[in-house]
Amino acid sequence: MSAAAVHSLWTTAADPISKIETPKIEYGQLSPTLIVIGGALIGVLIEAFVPRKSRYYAQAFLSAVTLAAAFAAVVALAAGGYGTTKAHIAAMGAIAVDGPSLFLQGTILLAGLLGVFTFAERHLDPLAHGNRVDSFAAQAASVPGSDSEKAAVKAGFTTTEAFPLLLFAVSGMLVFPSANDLLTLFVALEVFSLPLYLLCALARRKRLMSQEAAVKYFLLGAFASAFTLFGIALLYGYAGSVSYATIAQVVDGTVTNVDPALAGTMGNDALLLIGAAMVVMGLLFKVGAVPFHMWTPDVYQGAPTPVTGFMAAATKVAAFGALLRLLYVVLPGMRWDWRPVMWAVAIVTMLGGAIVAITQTDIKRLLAYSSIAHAGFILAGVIATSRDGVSSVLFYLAAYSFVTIGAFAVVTLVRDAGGEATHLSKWAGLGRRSPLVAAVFAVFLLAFAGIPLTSGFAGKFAVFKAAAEGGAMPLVVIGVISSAIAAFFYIRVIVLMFFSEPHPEGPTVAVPSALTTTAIAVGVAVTLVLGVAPQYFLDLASQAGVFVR
Amino acid sequence: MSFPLLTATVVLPAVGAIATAAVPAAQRTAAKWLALVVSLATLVLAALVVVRFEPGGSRYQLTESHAWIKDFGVRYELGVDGIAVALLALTALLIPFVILAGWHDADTLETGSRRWRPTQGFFALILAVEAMVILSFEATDVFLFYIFFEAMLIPMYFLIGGFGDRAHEHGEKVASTQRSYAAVKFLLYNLVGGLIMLAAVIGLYVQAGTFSLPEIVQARANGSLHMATGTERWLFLGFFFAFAVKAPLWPVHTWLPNAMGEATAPVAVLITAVVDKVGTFAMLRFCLQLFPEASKWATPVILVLALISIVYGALLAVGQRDIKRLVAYASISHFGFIIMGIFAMTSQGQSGATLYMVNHGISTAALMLVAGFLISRRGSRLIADYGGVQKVAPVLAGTFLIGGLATLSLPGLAPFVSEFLVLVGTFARHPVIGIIATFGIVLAALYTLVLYQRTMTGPVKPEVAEMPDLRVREVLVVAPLIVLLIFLGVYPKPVADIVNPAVKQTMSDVHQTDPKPEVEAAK
Amino acid sequence: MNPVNYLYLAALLFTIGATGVLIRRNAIVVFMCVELMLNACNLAFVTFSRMHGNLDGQIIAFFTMVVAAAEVVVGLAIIVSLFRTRHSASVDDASLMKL
Amino acid sequence: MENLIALLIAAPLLGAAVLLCGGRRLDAVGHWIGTLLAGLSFVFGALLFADMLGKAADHRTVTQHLFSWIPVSGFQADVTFRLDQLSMTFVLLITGVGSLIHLYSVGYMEHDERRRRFFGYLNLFLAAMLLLVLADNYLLLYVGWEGVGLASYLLIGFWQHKPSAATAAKKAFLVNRVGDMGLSIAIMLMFTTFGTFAFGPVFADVSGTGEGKLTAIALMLLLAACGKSAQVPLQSWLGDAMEGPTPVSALIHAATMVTAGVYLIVRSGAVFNAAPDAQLVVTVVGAVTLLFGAIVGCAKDDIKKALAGSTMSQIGYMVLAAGLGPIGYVFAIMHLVTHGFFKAGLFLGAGSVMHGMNDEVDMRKYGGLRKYMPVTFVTFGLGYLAIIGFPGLSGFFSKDKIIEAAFAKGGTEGWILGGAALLGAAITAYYMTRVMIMTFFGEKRWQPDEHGHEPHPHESPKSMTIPMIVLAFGSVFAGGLFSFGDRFLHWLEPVTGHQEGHPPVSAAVVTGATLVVLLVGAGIAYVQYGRRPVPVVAPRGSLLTRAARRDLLQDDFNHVVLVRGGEHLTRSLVYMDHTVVDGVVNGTAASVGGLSGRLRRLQNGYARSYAVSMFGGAAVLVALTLLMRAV
Repeated sequence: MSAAAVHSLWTTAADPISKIETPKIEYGQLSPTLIVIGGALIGVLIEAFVPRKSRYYAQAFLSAVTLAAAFAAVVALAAGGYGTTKAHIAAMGAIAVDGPSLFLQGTILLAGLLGVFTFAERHLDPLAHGNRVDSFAAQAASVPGSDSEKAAVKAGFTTTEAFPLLLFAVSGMLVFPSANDLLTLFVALEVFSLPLYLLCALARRKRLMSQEAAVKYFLLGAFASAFTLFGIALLYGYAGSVSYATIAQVVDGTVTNVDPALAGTMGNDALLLIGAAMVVMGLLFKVGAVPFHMWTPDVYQGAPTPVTGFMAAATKVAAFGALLRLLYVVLPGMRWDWRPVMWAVAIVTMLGGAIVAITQTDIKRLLAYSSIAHAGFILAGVIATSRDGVSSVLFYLAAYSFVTIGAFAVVTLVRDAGGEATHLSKWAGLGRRSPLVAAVFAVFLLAFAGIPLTSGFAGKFAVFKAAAEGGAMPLVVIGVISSAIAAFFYIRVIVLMFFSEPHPEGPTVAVPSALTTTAIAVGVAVTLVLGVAPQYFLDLASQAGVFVR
Repeated sequence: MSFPLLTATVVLPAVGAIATAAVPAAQRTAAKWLALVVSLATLVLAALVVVRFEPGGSRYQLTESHAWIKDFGVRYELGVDGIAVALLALTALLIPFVILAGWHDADTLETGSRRWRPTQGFFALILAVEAMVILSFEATDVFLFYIFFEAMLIPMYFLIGGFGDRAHEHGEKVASTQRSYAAVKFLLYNLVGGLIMLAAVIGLYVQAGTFSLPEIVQARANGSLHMATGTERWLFLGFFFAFAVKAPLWPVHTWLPNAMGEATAPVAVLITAVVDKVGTFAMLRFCLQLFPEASKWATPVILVLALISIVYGALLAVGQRDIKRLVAYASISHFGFIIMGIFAMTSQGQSGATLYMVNHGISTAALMLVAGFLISRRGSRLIADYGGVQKVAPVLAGTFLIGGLATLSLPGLAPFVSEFLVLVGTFARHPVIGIIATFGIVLAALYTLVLYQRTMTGPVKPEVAEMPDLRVREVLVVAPLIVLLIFLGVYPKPVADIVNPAVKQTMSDVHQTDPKPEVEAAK
Repeated sequence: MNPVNYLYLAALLFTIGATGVLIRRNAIVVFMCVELMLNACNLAFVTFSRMHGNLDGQIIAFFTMVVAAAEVVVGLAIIVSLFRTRHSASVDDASLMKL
Repeated sequence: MENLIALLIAAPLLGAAVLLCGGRRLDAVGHWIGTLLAGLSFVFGALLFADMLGKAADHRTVTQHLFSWIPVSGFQADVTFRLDQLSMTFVLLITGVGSLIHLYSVGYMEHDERRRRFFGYLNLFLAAMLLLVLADNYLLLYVGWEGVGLASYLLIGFWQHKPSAATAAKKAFLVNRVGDMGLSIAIMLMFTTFGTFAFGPVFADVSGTGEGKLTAIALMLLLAACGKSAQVPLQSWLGDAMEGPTPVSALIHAATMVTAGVYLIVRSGAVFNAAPDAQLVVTVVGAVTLLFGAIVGCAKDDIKKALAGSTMSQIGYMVLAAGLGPIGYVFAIMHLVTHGFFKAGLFLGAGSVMHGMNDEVDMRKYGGLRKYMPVTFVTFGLGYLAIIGFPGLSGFFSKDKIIEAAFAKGGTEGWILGGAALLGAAITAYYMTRVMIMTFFGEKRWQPDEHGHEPHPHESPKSMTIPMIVLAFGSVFAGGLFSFGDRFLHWLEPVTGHQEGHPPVSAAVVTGATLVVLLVGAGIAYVQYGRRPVPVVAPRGSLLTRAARRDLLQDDFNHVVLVRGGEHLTRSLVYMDHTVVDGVVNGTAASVGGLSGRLRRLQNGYARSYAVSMFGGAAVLVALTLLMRAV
């Protein structure tokens, strides 16, 4: 081996390295994310310096304001035309500011805002030693049932860290769908995952389940992100860059930088295909598609219900956003490779979610499986690979997230001695005891089932239509079949609530404060509006349906 | 633009439903009256539609068209042809009677709680159903139709499952389980049908690029829209399946006996006389006009299925022990006739089928409502629990008999006209099927008279000895229906004149002409 | 020496890590296996960076380390709290929720 | 003038409406209203008759178009009435006899609290029957056809509290429905063949149509006729129909409704003439039925059932005649009219007897009643002589003509049919004599009923006897009136057409033979019942007798084959609907549920197994992607 060769093992020649110029950041266009991150940091400071009694109010107020402000920023950007004409890539190619990003960021922010409302609800649990309590553990560190926990409860501790955590998660979610290179994608992934892992562990009641959920979510999540990362590595190896644009060009064959060393050893496409598959797998894990769905039921069940609601809504939005961008911007060149795979995934996801849901007995698990089935429906729209496909998915995500948050918010209301009464048998006769809550929940269920005049139907129709136009008619047929199966268990819950005799010692329906009420009301309103007059939002979605590359 | 009459016929009951639901728990009687008034007002509007409608005028009249969901190519398009007008009138006509007959149906559910308001709910739901059914008759946009075709399931579902018949030999517990079973069965059957149709609706859009029925029909006529044979057949099947479930056609009929058996009589009437008509109506309007070739292709099978429904339904009616289930199976037999008439592809058959929808609505309403009054008196649905009622309640028995005679389509009563037209129309093209179908009239006589004999004649059963005769409210419900039955039996011309032009249109859409009589053919 | 071998090594490490996740019970060990996978990724990045002659891969490697560190913080917190509650770090004991 | 036609129907229809909707407040006068309106309609009939007589023989047909009934492209049904000699004959018979029987019922139903309703039904019947005979097209005729069916259903089952009555009514309606099937199929055939079903056009187009089609139409019409006129094989209902009040039996099940079948055949003569095969079948049906009815009539001890059998057989004669074509039509109608008189008379007589005997119907419990109820005896006796065809009385002329015509059919068929007719005449004489003797002669055989009431036979009130007397006059003179100078023939000929039949042997011989067999039949009866006492309890009797008592086992056949079979069929179908049709659906649901239950197990709560599925999934994903590129 020559000296140069040996030398080249641990040093590289300097001259080929282009010097790194100082990055140029368009702060204005990144403002939504920056605002949220700022808010989160302030939240941390509040935890450090504000006296315990007033932390709750400070945090709740701060997060609400932050998210509202961020949303305002998004609206401003959209109004400024960044969603359409001025769409471009910011932050040295790291972040894409375009229609989908803005639309999804807006959705995520609203979801987060409603999430904050549900987080901040303190009227449901009975007073603990005269202190109002929310659904988070008094002190996450204290062992369940231990004296320290009792002491913490007595002292009226509450885990107000939940709010900054939520903000961090939101910030990650904002970046995730607008990430324009794989590195940013990965970092964003972790940024919004880690806080969620923690939030899962913070339940006040049923803490064992909560912690278990956290562990499962964390381990599996980490496992998945490892795959993603490896995929990213392979793609990097394939294209020599992690920026979407470059990879796309390489995939299209407009740019070829085949390293002779690589060419000699393995076919580039192997790298591309394996890498793409692994990255996609990481995203499918987040959206909870079969067979990467198995964490969903357990985590949804174990996590504090407000967290579940937020997670179910926002995570899906962010993950699907990222998936869309990946498939539409990076890999359109190889769609003949991934479309059949996605077909398979969509089919098993739709059917699997719907079928397993039939025999569920816990309302939260039921909703978890239904969310899996819905992931399948959305995938059908993703597969369309058309502009309609994008906008239909965007619309579906918006519609779905509001229904989900609303539904889980209702779940928090139905309580008995052990906290939330999530076992279905306890919901019997709810319609007799409090018709309004039951009716609202029925609306959400019908929306999930995709009954006309609800947002669920509009969304489902949009994605199926896009899929059919994309030539995926069989997928549509399987879709309607699985919606028929799914309809069965939604109906079952309605029957339970309205037609079966209430238990004498059945659960009571807590009267929520304005916060949860708002969350639910908004959910219902959006569900009905998007169901009856969706045109405006469809326009929005279709305007937003163009990626920048 | 003129006053949107058709929209009014929908909005009025819809608003009425909301208003009724909003009535506070204390004033439940007020809610009843409100619902009744609204339904009557709707009837007036419907009458206006009938008056404004010119038979032999343009294909669709009183049309309205507004943009709705551009992205889905959906418009809010209303318009009525003769067939729609007839059914619109029928619906608007029956609802007041349904409300009046169901005056006390929800009372048993009242718990006195301030939150729980079953009475308001009951009548609000009925009005909601009316609004949706009327809209689905008026919609000339496939998607608009589909939406309400599906949406009407929800109020019906609550009406069946929530307000079922308290009269049950095994007591309330069993009753409630059977009721929710019936409701779920009803919903799932129709939902599955509807979802299959959804796929077809989407497929249609992919093919046509629009949902407007007139546009599609025209495009198909002038050849600018060509469908591959296979595609057209698949789409046709998707649509037809949904309508066949709704109609219901053998073998997807089994939800009807459960639903009608468990629901209260007025709701049962709502199901079979109003909601199910949407299915047969849609076959006539959508299946035939959108997919003429496929309709012709499927005709033989459908005719056979219809034939099976006729005979099978009648035979099962004979075998029933439960009055309401008996009427349900009778209805299945009648729906067989309607579908047979539609797919006979003759103007007699189709006019007959349309008249049949109207007449069957009225006759079944009469029979079922009287049966309901009977059941509410004795508290049992079992035929065996009755006997000799004729002696203690002659008026009830008399009206029951007339309803029965209408069901067996006795000449002079409305159903005869339509049934005979259907038979003739079918016979003209498919003699064998026509002849076999005529056996239906014997079986109809069998189950009706057996029912009458077992319940009304013979020695008086002690349980019914104290049975009161019809009250004023009940007579008010039944008498007009009977008058109508006789009038339409003697002078059906007004309805026929409204229906015929539309049928002629449909026939030409399907490129069909009546077979010529042999004598003329010979000449 | 052909840098591709490093890729093979990376793949091997990744597989070992994945296998560990699948077969080991102790949450800590499972977690370490995940870390191993991440390191495998890093190795791959660096190798590719070397092959392509640009620095992106190496930069990414640094990012990855940071992320991994963050993950450790969160992960350990969760695992420890679980351990304190159950006095066991076995992932198989944590199976309250099923079906 | 022809505007009266509608009124003809309107009057009784109005009566029915008023009486049935009127409610209790009309109970006092209801029966008189009914009778009045029936009479009114008779008056209209008479006026029209007078008017018709004024016109020339072949310009007597008048039609009245009321309104277009069912207008559907190509299918035009109008409400149009046609009054010609044929329908005129029926109008007079129906309204005349009908009015008399209304009058009779006033007395007969006196003690029934639902008398108003009874008259309502009677009026309804009149209206329907008139519609039947006045209709100008088959569909309208169909309305009347089922209308009389309904009236008959209501009246047979008038005493609904008696299960037997209710069952009989249902049976009558069902059997008739089978016939109606024939009628509706016939109408459909006409529509597809001629494009119309109005009398005029159809008969006009018959010439240009294939015989096969016409035969089919004719046979379907025959089926209808069998149902309505209780001809074999659809005769089973008539016997049970006697459950109805006697006036009903007299009016509907003797004089008018049951003869509608004959009317239908004669009216459709043009079709039948063009379908000889069908005509043959008609004659056979007639011949079989006339023997069947006669034999059944011999065995019955229930006076009304005996008379019912006789009715069946007499209508058999008419059908036979109608089947003979132009040589028979007129005589069929003529016999129909005369039979209307004497059979109605006989039934009213029977009713009067029952009225006097606490509604006892078993002739074995009568005997020697001539002393107690002379008027009834005389009128009944005259009717008896008329029906057996005693020379000079109505039956003699009409029946004799039919027998001649039967022989005149010619060939073996002629001999067979003629023979059957002759034999029938003999049997008629036999069973009528039997009835006569068992009822009015011999020693009294009645005993107290289970309540110990000894019946006190007495003559019936005027309102009942007067109609009987009037009808007796009819039974005596009608025949002669019609026959001298062939009045009736000339009257009907323009409608039915006529051709002189030429029996192989001279008419005189036939007449002689008829008288001989008549004497033989009557003689045997006298020997059996007049010379020796009649046992109160019926002897077991020969196999034939026992079979005849059970309507020659016809009902048993129906019961075993139709009723039992039907029950089995429906029961198995109900079961199938539950298990198979529903089962498939529920099965699918269950299997999905089962699948769900099995898939659920995969969610076993172990994080590591979740990881496995993810790993496997990733592997599959990668493999698939590579595979896609490979292929």
